[in-house]
Amino acid sequence: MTLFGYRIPMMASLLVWCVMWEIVGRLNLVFLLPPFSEVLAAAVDLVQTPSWQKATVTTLRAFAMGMALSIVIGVPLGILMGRIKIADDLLGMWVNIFSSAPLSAIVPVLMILFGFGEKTIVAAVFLFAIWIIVLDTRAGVRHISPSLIEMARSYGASRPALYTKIILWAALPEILAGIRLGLIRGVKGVVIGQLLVAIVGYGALFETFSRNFRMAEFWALTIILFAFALVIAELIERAEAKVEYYAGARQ
Amino acid sequence: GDMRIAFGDLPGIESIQTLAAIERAKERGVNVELIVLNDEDLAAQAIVGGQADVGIGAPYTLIQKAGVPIRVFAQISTLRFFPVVNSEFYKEWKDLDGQDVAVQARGSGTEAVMLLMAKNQGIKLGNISYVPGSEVRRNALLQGTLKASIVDAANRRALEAEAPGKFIVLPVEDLGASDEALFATADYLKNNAADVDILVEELMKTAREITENPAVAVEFRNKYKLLPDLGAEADGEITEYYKETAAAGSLALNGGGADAAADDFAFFSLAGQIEGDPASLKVADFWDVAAIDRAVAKLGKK
Amino acid sequence: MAPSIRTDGEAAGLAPASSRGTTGAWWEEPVVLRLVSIAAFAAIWEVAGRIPVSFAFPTFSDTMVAFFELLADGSLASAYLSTLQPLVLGVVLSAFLGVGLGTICGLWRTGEWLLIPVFIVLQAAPVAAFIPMVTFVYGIGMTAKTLAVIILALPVIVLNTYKAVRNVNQSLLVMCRSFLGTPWQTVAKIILPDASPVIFAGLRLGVAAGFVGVVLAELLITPTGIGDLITFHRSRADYAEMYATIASIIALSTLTLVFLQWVEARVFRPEKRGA
Amino acid sequence: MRATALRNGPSPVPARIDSIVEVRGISKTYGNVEALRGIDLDFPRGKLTSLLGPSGCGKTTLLKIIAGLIKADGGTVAINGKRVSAPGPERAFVFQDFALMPWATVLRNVAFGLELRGTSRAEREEIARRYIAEVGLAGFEDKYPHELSGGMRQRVGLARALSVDADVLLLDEPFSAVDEQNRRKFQEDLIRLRTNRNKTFIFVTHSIEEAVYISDRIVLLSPRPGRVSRIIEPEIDRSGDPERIHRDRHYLDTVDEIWQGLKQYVE
Amino acid sequence: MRATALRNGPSPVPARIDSIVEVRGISKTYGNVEALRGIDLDFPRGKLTSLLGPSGCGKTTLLKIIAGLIKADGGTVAINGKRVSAPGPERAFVFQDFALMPWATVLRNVAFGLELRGTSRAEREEIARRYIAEVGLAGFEDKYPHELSGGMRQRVGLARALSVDADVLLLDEPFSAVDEQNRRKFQEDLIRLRTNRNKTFIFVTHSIEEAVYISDRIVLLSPRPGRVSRIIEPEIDRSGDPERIHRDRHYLDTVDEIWQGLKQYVE
Ligand SMILES: Nc1ncnc2c1ncn2[C@@H]1O[C@H](COP(=O)(O)OP(=O)(O)OP(=O)(O)O)[C@@H](O)[C@H]1O
Ligand SMILES: Nc1ncnc2c1ncn2[C@@H]1O[C@H](COP(=O)(O)OP(=O)(O)OP(=O)(O)O)[C@@H](O)[C@H]1O
Ligand SMILES: [Mg+2]
Ligand SMILES: [Mg+2]
Repeated sequence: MTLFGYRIPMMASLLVWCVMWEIVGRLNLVFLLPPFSEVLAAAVDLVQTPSWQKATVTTLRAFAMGMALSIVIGVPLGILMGRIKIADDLLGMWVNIFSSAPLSAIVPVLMILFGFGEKTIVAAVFLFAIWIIVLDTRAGVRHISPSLIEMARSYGASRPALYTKIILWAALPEILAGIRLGLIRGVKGVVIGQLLVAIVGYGALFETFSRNFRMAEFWALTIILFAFALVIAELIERAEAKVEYYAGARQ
Repeated sequence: GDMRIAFGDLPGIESIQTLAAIERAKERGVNVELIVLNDEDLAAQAIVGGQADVGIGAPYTLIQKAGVPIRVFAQISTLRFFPVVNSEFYKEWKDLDGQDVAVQARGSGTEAVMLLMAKNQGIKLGNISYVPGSEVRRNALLQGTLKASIVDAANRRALEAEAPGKFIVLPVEDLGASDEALFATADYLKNNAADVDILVEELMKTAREITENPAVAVEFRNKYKLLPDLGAEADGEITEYYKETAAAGSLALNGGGADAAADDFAFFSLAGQIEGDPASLKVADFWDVAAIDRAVAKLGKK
Repeated sequence: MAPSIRTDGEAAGLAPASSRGTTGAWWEEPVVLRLVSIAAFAAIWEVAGRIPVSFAFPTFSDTMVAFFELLADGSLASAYLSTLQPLVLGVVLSAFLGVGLGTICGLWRTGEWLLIPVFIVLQAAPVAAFIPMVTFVYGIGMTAKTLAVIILALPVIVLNTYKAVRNVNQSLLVMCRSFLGTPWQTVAKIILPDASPVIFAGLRLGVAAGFVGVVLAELLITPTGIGDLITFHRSRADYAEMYATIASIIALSTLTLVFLQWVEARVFRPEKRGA
Repeated sequence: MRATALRNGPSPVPARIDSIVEVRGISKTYGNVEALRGIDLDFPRGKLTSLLGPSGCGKTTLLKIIAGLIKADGGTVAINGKRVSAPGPERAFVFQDFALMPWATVLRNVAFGLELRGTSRAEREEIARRYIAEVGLAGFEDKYPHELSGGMRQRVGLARALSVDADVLLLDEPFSAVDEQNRRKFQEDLIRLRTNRNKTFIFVTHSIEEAVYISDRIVLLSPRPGRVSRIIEPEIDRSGDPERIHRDRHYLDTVDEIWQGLKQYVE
Repeated sequence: MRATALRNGPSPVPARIDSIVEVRGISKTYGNVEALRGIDLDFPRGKLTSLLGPSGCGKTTLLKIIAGLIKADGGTVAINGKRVSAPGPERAFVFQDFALMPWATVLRNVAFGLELRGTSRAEREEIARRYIAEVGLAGFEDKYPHELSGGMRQRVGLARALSVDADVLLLDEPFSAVDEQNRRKFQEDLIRLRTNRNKTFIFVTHSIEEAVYISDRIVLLSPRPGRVSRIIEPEIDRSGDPERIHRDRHYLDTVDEIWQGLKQYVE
């Protein structure tokens, strides 16, 4: 979009929406929607409260552990499925089912298996994030140009060298894309886990604020969470752009 | 020792008493970990599955059904719920015949109250929807998306304050049944009697202190920094709530026991949540009164 | 940044069963492997249920029995009748709205600038937190649940459609222009046909998201259909029934998606479009 | 001794030859890349003119400006004496990447130009069938592009351009995605086609042999910014067996000469 | 009258020429596609042999069997008299699509074969630099493949194959993704390279001109199932200016003759 000859970045339109929010809030049209400025003020206050800080630590820790687990397991699994047909045939079906199934229905089951503490939340993050990582890694490995692998073989690459010097690198753009999508899903997983099973961390804050109509805080928390999801996605996207720069020659 | 207590719902102002008792138990060396769950069922399930030690709720159905022996060991409060209808549509119980109502959850006390009243009034309710959170139902009533529901005291007052005259509170006979009680597995009660005793004593003490002077509820809140996310404005509501609750005498001063069990049997079997003739049900199958007996012996009966 | 918008789940398609040569050992047959895989899953479940992992974890066989009982007494059918209404309504509305909005955003720069970021945010954000709020405004009826479905399904559909329209094959556009196509002809004869496979894939993802939405609505707004079956049986400690219900919704969503993918493969023949 | 007519500088007096396309002072800059500078060219009616030059010298840009697909920054293009600045029915384009609609049959692809003009279905399909046969694809009417080889796809693209009955056919490296052996066959067909119909062809290619083999006139462009560096008219007799051309002295001389000129630009 | 030696049927008595690669009775079937049937061939040391044939006749398959990248269903391949069935250091492959690692610099790409062999970094980079210079890419060591044109990328592929110092270089249509003018330059370079070093080249191509232009020996394969249909040894003097070859009578005759033979297979 260009205006008076200047390029306006696309995300800038969110500012327009914020202004509209402010107007709607000030007109008091919807009681759920306090003015945006009030929400911002609430956000500033919120981040200073110990309960927000505690919730953030709880949530972040569960999120980080769940993500680490899903990357550590998901990437090798994806590579395995990309390279070995029988593994793909045996596991592919489940990966596909779980990647698009309404996993929220399973979340209450997790509790039975993992108890109530952090473990269930970690498991929820893992369950939400891993499948897309596996699928994208697998797709990345599948898309590696056969000639690149033949090239390595023809120059006498050993099996470990083939994996570490070629396959991992060649699939890196897709692996990163998978991780990015996985992160976004993981954020959803952590929130759904906290809302549906054990009411802790952000889930507890959301429930408290919405049940008690503390709308400014509710929206402030929402914005913080949305911003978090978008910022980490953006960071990974930066890394991806860098990788894709080197992979520019992939026709 | 360690004690994991499972809440079946997000703590609200009605939980001040319990939360204060827990804090005091902590002061006396019981290492309590609070687990807040989305649903009363989950709390009960957590006890059965051994993922928590003490649950809060009134799990009569589960006690009867689950293979694991679970016992209620102290009543916290008795039911105080208020069926509310939008006066534009309904005026009295009879009008609710065949109409849709919303209650807290399946198998909850709110559902039992509605079912019981319907039975007593000789009407049949239409669809029952489950909407967790009294606050949510209050708001849905205000928005007009619900026409008949049941809320707790705090939200009834809020309804009256926000839309005077718009809602009618339908009369309910005194129920006397448990709203919230503490429960645990028989094994746990046997093996952790000391911890359980401390908790039960503190619960009784807070109940007695609040009933004597409802204003201490706010003091508890400030002292133990309870419910920090509700902001300072909640203090007024808390005072009001406990004034009313104390006046109605719904906080259990002696931890319930056999009398409470008998009331519960009558209520929950009428509501269809436990099977069998109330008279033939044995207290020992549902309750373990040892802890309250010891506490009453120590603190005296009120 | 516009054309590089990636949408969640772009790789999340269920990979179509690969066709292979006629020769091969039995264990190379995809059908056999699939059955082996299912059997292994059931066996693990059965064993875990028998240990048992938890008293609340039924065996596979108990769950299957419970499933058929639920099926026989009609409770599953009536639950789905209630659950599927907001789902179908929400998905259909999202489909029309989403394809329309996506096409507009793909063709019209100002629309793109104004709307796409909103959908990107909605898509990336954990909107589950938001669903309880819907209850405040729209109560607990169909409207609220339909809205929950739309909140989840719409962004995927809009973004896929938008992406498809934006990334339409440029040389076909130029071709159409060089043969004197009018703007309307360009949209109707080139852009929409060229974008249709991606749009359809977006609709499929939208259906998947709709299932997520309706499950969340059942669990977070009010349990009426399968959510009610789940909570009811949980409150009665009938865990086999609870699991049967959970498994049935996942199976239903999977079957729906497989069916849509089959339709997609039939209609659009993706492997041949690269031409 | 040399059998080719070489000219430099401005184009000849228009009256002398019958030019169907006249390009005057065309220039084009992309951002800060000056792609074309002051191009003056005339394309004689009924002849095949090739544009040849190193990669990136602006051949495609010039062809698309003539087609009306790109706006020039300055200068004019006239077809049959009339200024044009948008695509028109008197020009038809054959695309390097074929630009076939993968969801349409060969028949519909070929008839697409007519479909856009609103010709009735029966009529346009009849015309399309005729041209499909002419490019040697009779029997493939109901196939889809993915069922054809690269060479066959490009024949579809050619049939589509022929079917709208334009005077000028613009071809942008039509053979670059076609394999060697098919390409050779296709070139022979093109020579035949051109002698049979009175069409004007403007042809972009990278291949010197190809240009010399099929062109009446070769326009050599210099590297960025593209300017006309030379115009060569290989005087090769194409009336007989097309295969003889490859051994024609003039053919070989011209190829060599152009190669010597272009070699310096190759990396 | 004809200056080319044409032979049919079985390969010559091995003793007569010094064959570095001997292929005996190779056959290969993919699923139910019979790609190759009973191929017997000898590749003389220090010569450039081209494999030529219609599309899909099994040229790539044969080359990859020689490289040890594909297992044959029957028959043997011997290099320097030793049977081989896997890739080995005495053969190096140049890929049609270059097969460069996009994440690695030109230098690392060229040194990759040595890296896999465990050569020390300093040593392999020194060798790589030498070959980079030899293929005319000095100064591009730190560029990434996507910063190079197609022709330059293929030079990287060639440098990589040269740097492992294999006796036999296997090239699968190395120029098909390189534009015409660069291709021509590249062919000239290859001729020069071959005369300077004593390497054996096996070269797959679609282009008759290219094959005749650069080969000592051309093996014509028949369409599926691929068999050796003819072996042609164009006796063209390549000692002088490579450009002269294009006008050589023998060159032109051979091209024509092969074209007449292959034409029937073109669609
Ligand atoms: N859309 C564009 N934006 C910016 N630069 C462009 C664009 N199109 C072409 N160019 C630049 O203009 C110059 C001429 O491009 P053009 O495609 O006309 O060359 P060409 O002679 O057809 O090249 P080739 O032989 O590679 O097809 C090139 O340097 C190219 O990079
Ligand atoms: N992996 C494979 N699986 C099945 N069939 C194959 C495979 N590779 C090649 N073929 C078939 O074997 C035949 C020979 O293939 P090959 O690639 O060797 O031919 P080619 O002569 O190199 O063709 P081109 O000139 O198109 O490169 C073809 O018909 C091809 O379809
Ligand atoms: Mg071009
Ligand atoms: Mg090949």
